[in-house]
Amino acid sequence: MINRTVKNAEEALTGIKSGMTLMVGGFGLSGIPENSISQLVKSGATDLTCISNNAGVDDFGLGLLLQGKQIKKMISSYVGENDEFERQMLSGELEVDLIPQGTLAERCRAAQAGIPAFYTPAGYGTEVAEGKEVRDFNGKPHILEHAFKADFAFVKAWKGDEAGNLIFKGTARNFNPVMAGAATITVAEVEELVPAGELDPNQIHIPGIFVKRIFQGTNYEKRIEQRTVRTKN
Amino acid sequence: MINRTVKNAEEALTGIKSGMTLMVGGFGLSGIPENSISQLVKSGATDLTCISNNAGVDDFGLGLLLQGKQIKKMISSYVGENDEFERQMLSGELEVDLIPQGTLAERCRAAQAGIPAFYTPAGYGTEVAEGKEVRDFNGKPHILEHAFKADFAFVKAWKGDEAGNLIFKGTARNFNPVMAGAATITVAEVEELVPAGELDPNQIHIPGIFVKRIFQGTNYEKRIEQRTVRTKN
Amino acid sequence: MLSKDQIAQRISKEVKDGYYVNLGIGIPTLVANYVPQGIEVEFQSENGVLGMGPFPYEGEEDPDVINAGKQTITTLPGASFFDSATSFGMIRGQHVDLTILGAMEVAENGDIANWKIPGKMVKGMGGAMDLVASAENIIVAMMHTNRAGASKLLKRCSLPLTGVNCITKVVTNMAVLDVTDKGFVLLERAPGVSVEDIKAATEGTLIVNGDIPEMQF
Amino acid sequence: MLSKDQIAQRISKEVKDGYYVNLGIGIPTLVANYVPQGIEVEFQSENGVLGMGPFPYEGEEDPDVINAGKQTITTLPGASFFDSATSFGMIRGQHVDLTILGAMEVAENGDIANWKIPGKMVKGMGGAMDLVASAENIIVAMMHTNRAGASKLLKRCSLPLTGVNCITKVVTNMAVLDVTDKGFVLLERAPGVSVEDIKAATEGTLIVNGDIPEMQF
Repeated sequence: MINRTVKNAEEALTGIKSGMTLMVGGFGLSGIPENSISQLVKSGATDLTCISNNAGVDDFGLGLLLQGKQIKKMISSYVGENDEFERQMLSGELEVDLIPQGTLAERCRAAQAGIPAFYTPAGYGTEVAEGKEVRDFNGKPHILEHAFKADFAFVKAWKGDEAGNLIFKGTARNFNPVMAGAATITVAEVEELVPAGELDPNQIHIPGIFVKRIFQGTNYEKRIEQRTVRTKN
Repeated sequence: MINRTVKNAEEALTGIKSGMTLMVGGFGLSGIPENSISQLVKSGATDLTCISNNAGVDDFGLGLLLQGKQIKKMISSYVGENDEFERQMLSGELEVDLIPQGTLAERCRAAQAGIPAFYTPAGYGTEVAEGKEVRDFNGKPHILEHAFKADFAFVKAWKGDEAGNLIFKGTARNFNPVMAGAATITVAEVEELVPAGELDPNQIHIPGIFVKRIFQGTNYEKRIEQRTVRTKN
Repeated sequence: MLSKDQIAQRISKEVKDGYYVNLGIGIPTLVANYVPQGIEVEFQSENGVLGMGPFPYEGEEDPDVINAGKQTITTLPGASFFDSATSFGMIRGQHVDLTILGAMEVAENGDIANWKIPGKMVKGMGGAMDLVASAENIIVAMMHTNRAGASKLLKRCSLPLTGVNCITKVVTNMAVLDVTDKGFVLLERAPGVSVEDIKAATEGTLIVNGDIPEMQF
Repeated sequence: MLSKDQIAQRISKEVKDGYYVNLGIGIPTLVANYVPQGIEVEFQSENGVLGMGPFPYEGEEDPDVINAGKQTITTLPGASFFDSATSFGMIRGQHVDLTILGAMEVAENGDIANWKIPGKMVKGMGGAMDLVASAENIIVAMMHTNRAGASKLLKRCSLPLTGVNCITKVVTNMAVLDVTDKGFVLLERAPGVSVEDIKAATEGTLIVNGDIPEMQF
């Protein structure tokens, strides 16, 4: 068994430098790599390009990196639950590349799977298609999209083992499995790290080969963005 | 919950016609849809095109369809553990399209995921690339491959529920999950069919939306092709 | 004029037994409340869940179980969780039978604009471009006119597009309309709304064939 | 001349700590038996398993747990199972560090032929084309000459290709060679085999720099 464990977030982020491109898992605030984001803040790295479906809120998630003006560019499908984001974007300090959510997911998956480019119908006829090759398949126009390239991917799982195998819970899965292995170095943080052999090999969502470094996270806040409930009658 | 269950293989194969294109899961004899194959034999459908990694052995798996000369064309990555196959191929009765295994898997997955075409390095510079578009990405030549189109996909899982959710076991998983949802009608047979709600929603390998019909299989033989063991000392 | 709930209620009649349905944020979300008894459907949310149930009871919220609107949800028996690539595989691969979403503008050629107003803060298209480019069966739920009173059913969209030639049906607070090669075909009127009212509120080509019935609920 | 087991043993020295390795059928499979103590590797089989262990004890075979050679296998702690698309994602995405496979011919430009002999029954390429097109680190394990005594290390392959310009190292029963821009560079001789023997058995350009050491086991 190849042991992928590192001590903590600090060790996991060894090699982070200003100007790098990072993938960051999560949807809204669900399933975000909280420990890695805190460590990114501490690292002081700037001019980062972040590929992440959303950009966090003012005081949590990637919002923490925006506060420190560490992000140069966001590549996302939906942003702006976030005043500081809006301020930086409108002032031109922050570049934003908005792309369809399915294309975002597939461009990550393509990077993971060694597919350099693929065709998708999403965005045809819109400004998303500008400058892109258009080709008809089955009588329907599609556009050519390319795999992402990133230096680090930060993902968060529910459980993991020493071999780097990951299991996710609920919709906190989202972009995490498609980013694992899609960057040069994938860092996984988990709520519970177990010895190799404790997880059922049939039930691994992401095999350890896609994960370079894994560590046990601490102090998860797991904030809820839209607490929506019904009352018992 | 949308109930996808049908009584048996006969009902599951309603609509099978000569000349159709079928995807058939399995690797070697592991994870093959035994009940559906038996029913295909009974159906008497001929001129079938089968997309399947292998072609079975003389008296099992797709070999049973070859015996009845029901197959017109095989699309596979590796064939010929099978005398009848060899005879039909050398006599020209059977067309064979050999394609790289990873390309086979990805062309199924592309069909499932609505990706009409993608680029892969596999086969560049070989006869597999003949007539195909070549394009460089990252300084490396790739060829364009298209999603498959099929009428039926037959997959076999370990467990399934009424909603069509599937869980596979061991390497019997192989091509089954990538063929589910890759054809107009996907038929899943399972060793154990349970009521909806009994399977952990975190541990579903294939969500029921990719499965049109599911049934409890019977009399699984699960033959071993290469029984390889060591002795206790 | 229909309320938002009534628009959702009317759309619920378009939901057929055995449909997998993706509901957008806003009015579409309300459709789940009106699916008739005896109709089995499963709701998909593009962040990675199939088989969504109602909101959780207070105290039972799970931060790891949300919908695409980031609301806490529950799941029903037969539910499954999956990653974002698989989720959009369901959408792009046309496994989802019906998509219901809101819009700022719909054009008579089926174009839709619902993600960007130039000069205003742009939040992004989320999954909308994938949904409209992929689905064969898309219903738009929206008000017939905007806050300024201008029609949202147009000859051509004026805002940046989300997708082209993709919308097949529109349900507004005034009418149910099919989007066809020839323009908007008026199918039903909201109670108390006349064909003339609808004509006046529709900038795009409106086709009125014979008597137009009032919606039934 | 080395036996097949000795070829495997020599190749095992190329396996580094922390490598994920894909082993082809035949001699490559034997490499697993010789990985030195203290070197942690995981074996991937393209039919969908990572973390393969030894063959099962008699009576413990599971038809649902096989390798790409269709042999019954076991798994080690930390193993995982996955589908064929994910498996080739590992291969195509260059997550597998080392691929070891057999060949009929290797050319001095790194081309390999190992799947088809015109006129003979063709069984197919299986995963070989994906492996050789994707991997950055490929070792060929084969006999130096074929049964007729003809060299398998050629200027150009005569058989239909499996991949182009992809092989970086060859270990035969006679020698260890790097495949470089300039041709085959002789690195080591099998015990009792002379440089002259190797020259005579190599049709492709053979580069011999200085003294060539004998292999150490």
